[in-house]
Amino acid sequence: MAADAHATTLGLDHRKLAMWTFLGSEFLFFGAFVATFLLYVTTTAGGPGVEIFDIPFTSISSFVLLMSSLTMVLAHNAHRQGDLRRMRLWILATAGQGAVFLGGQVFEFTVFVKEGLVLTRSPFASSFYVLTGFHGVHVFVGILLLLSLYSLSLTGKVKKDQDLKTEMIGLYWHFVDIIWVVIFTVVYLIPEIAVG
Amino acid sequence: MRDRVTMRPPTRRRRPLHLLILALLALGLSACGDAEQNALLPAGPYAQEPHDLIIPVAIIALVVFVLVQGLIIYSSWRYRERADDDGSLPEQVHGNTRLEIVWTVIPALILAAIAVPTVQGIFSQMAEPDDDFMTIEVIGHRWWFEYYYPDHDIYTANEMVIPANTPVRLQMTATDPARDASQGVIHSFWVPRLAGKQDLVPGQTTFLNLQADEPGRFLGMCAEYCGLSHANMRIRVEALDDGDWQAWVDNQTSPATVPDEGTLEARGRELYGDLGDRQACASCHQVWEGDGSRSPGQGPDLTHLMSRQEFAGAIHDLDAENLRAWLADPESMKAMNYELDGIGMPNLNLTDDELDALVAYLLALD
Amino acid sequence: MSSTTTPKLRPTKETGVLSWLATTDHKRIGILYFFTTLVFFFLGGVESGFIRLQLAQAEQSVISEDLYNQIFTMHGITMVFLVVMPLSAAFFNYLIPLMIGARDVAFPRLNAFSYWVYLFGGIFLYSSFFLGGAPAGSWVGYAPLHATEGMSMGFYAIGIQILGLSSLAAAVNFITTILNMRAPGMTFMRMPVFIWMALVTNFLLLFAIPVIAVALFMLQFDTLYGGQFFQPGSGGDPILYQHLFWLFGHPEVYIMILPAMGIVSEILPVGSRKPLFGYAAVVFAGAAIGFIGFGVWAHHMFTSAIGPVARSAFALSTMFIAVPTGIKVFNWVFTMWGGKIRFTTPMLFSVGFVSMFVIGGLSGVTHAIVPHNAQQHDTYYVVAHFHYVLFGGALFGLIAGIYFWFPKVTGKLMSEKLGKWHFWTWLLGFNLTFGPMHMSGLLGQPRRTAVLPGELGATVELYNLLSSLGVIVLTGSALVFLYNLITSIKRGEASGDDPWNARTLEWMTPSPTPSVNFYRIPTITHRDEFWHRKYAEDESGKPVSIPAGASDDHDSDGDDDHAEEHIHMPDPSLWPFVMCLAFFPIAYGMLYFNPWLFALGALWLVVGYFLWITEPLAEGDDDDPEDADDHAAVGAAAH
Amino acid sequence: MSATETEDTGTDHGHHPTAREYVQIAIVLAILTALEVSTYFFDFGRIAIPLLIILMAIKFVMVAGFFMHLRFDTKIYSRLLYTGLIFALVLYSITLAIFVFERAPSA
Repeated sequence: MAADAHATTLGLDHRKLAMWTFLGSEFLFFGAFVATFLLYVTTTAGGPGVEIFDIPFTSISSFVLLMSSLTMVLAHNAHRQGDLRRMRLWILATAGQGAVFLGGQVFEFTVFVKEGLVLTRSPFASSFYVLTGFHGVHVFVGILLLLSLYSLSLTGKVKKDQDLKTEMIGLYWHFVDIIWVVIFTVVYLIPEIAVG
Repeated sequence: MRDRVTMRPPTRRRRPLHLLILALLALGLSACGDAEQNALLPAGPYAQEPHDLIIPVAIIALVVFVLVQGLIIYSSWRYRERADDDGSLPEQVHGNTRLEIVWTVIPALILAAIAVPTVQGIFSQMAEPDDDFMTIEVIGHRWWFEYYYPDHDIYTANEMVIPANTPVRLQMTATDPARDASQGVIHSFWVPRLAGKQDLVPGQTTFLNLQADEPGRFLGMCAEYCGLSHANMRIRVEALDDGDWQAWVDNQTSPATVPDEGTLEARGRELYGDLGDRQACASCHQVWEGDGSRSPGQGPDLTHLMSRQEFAGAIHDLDAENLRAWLADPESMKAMNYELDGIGMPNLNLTDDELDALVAYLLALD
Repeated sequence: MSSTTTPKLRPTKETGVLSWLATTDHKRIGILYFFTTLVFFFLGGVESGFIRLQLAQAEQSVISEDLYNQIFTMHGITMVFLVVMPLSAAFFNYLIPLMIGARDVAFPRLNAFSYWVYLFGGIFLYSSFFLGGAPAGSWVGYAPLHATEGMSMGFYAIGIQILGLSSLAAAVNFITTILNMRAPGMTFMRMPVFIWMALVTNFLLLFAIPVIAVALFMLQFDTLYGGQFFQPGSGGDPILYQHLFWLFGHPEVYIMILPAMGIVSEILPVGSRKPLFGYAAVVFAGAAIGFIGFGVWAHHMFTSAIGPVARSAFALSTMFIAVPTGIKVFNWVFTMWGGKIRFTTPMLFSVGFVSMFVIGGLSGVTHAIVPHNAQQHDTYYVVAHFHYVLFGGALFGLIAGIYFWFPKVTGKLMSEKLGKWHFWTWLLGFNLTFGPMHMSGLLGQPRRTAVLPGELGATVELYNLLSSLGVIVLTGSALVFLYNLITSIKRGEASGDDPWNARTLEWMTPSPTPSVNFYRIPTITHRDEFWHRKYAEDESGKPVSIPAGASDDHDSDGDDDHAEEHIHMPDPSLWPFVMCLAFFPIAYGMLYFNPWLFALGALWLVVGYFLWITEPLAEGDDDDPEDADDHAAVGAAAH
Repeated sequence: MSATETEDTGTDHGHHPTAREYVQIAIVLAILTALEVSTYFFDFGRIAIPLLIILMAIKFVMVAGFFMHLRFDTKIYSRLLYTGLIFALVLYSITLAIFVFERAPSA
């Protein structure tokens, strides 16, 4: 929990405050990529455009990522109740779903590349790959964090009363999920209707 | 509190300050008979308007400047600790709300007053001219400007010739990749005495109005950093009266001079078209001899080269000596790196004989 | 975490290179920042020397066009990213914990991480000179020119990305520190103005850095990997880069000036020996500047491809931002009004700051006159303007801060005599260099040209010669400063704990500052707490000295007897340094498109992070590894 | 060592949803997602895009509010997060608006 040895001005834990501060700034990061994508959504230079998207496929991987937020919050819930074993289980489930999502993304990219949508094809291609790619990198980092949490709890370095650590990683994970909620709608669904 | 010292409305002091500004400007201008690139010497309505906007603002700024600096100097002097001071501390004043309001509201009002003509100026500068105007297409290359006159089908470079007293609307863009192997980059067209600057953006069209009230030669430069030879990308605008303008158009629309057989010039013309295993001049340049339509290459149009006074981004006088030096080793005359990036003029390793012939030919293109 | 370990004061005697590599002490990191910026300031100064040498006379070619372009680009990058910003960070590091009554920043190891990232980013940028040429595209690096220039602009895109990472990590750290580590009783409206400005600055960084990160990633993709973001040939829009750059770039201007404003707001009251006039107004004006500063970016693009409505809107917002700026200036002047001013060197530089900044501010308003901006834009008039803001403004303020807090850091005074020499020659040299540029710009001299065209006329040549002479004066002045700094460190006069009769918390601690900062964390009851412990006010508002020891809450003496037990100081750690070394393989791997090198760096980063979070701690540590890793990963993941 | 700000002290927020409640929230999220995806299969006409934006916002707020505990935590966290969000929305909207309406400076 918060306020370990020292009282803080706001009574909040530094780490959590810092994490929220950081997450606030991340909107500016992803926002710029999303804005770029919207600007270039039809700038395909004769190459493939949004019609290339496979909405049913992406829907499934989006759903998996969304549900990983549930397992994440259940992991935190378990840790808060001091149940490290159950916490680890949920952590693994979360990381697994993240891996499935990433696998889906890799598969999606491979298919697109085969259909001629390479990074260098058009501004549309560049902005699509870099936006979803950076989101993928965030998911990847999240998985690394989850795995480190998992292994540290095995070796006893993460203790029963340190559920803040799980909560922090959870905040990051949910944020990455939130960003995908936006990307799924703004990059996939709406252009598919409006343009495709 | 001592709230006497606040900003006074500047209007009351305008007259002497206006004189002061003019005096300062005169000082700045006194030595520059050759300052054809002076933003403070507008020579047409599109340069006059910004100038007329900035002068009152400069006066207001000067008033504020004098007032604030005076206040700083006065309080530094008046409230300095003196040698005979008793060492006691001054009254601990924390603030004064009325003063805060004063120096919030007064600057806000001044700025609001400046804002109105500014916005009007923005729109009037960018709108199409009311009167009949002439359109010239401007294309920014690395590192020279090309001009195309759609009404007359004229191509020229570096020097833009316009009729005096006629509004000109420039329709501008930067090289597109189809035309030029090198990527187009952003340039900015700036002839201070005729208008403010406007960027040329590859893939997009921008517009700039300008007009010269009197015949004359006006200087300018590319004002957006565009790479290695950015400093060598200059602009000349030659405003001509009606007669000269017509003569210029007549000359430009006629085909290039074809030299007589057997002359040195004719030999130059041959070399122009064929340099063996070296790149021919004609692969990048154009000399229109009347057949087909005019279509520009990667380099400047040479059809009436000698009607211009300068070349190579308008940094060198166009004469035999410079031309020869340029053909012999372009990179010694203007910073370029053709071997590396294919931009600019290559060194064709011409022999002395070839140089003689080519220079003679070019000098004949009047 | 617990504090069950034995009470221990952190050992103060830590010497040797290793102690500096491993330090997590905010004061030592601040000192590292300071000396690093001095080195980069020297490099940037040499570059400006070359620029002025080349332009001293018309049509000169002392250095080639290519080298000139590299040098003016690196001058800009150096002064912005490697001097002014980190010099502010040096002050943030040293002063924020001291001024809010804390013992360190919230995340000491993350703080060390920020410093090493900054240093390595700077080294990476400068390595370009030996690896095929420095970036030659001005500090803005506009596309598409720089999206086609290959390696050298790769250094730009990746190097500044790394520096941004440093700033972002520092911003998160400082925001947390200021929000969460203030001494008991220090409400927001009791915070020193410097702390306020630090808070605003770090929020600006927090929201501006991600934008430039995106712009630089896109530039990097275009430049190195064939991306199409800004390639007009396939429909890419170069104007997008300008928007993203200036969405960062304008807040960046305030990132550079606000810390100096904060410094001056601390020094002027001390020098005038009365409180800051209109504290609340100064604070809110600073916050307003920061906020509005996000809404004016397109005024850097008035001659670009944007339409009249956008031009008008940004002209208005730009004018609007002059109002809070004016509020600050008047409040500073009225702080001096009615005081008893002691013109010590820091005070001279502070007054010089206000005076020079006013000039830069006024010429800034003239930029908002859009039709005439089309004449001023990209000329030496603009060069003059922003040097009045950043040199006459930011740098004057920061130098004032150096003189002012030097005794705090070293326990010694800098020579006042040399300081005054420094100030007057600095003022003269500065105005001689940049004053004439106003005129040469209006007379038609564009910036970023490797030659001064002779056709501009004799007047412009004269002004340029004056500017070049000014640099000689500035060089001499800088040498005076350097001499003063070094000799004062070695054998300066002892300053005592409170040489200026100052007002804020940091002067309650002994000078030089002990490693624990405060033996006992003070409880705050007033703004200007330290002053109120020294003086009471009588009915007429005149201060009356309180006899030493009479204060009921007197914990300023550097006496260990009163020290709190269980003082918990962060342990030194080598991992931030080791982990940051990973940025070399990552950066060069991205630059040369070498996946193995990149993978090595990424692995190094992950391993370093693991060692970081599992590092055994002597005591409970509040340091937080996770968010550092997030940033790192974002920075590392470029392809 | 009491905090002096007006903001609430301590993160020991009164309410933590139970695992069961979390699952219920997830089910709602799943239904909303299904609704979103259905716009691809069925023609919703002109309401499709507004509907998608509203659904996105609801999902956003639900994940942030419940899974990230924003509803139960101190307001400072919400302020930090939504400051970033609003900055991003406003700044990038203006930028895109300039591209759409103000691209070329012709009259």
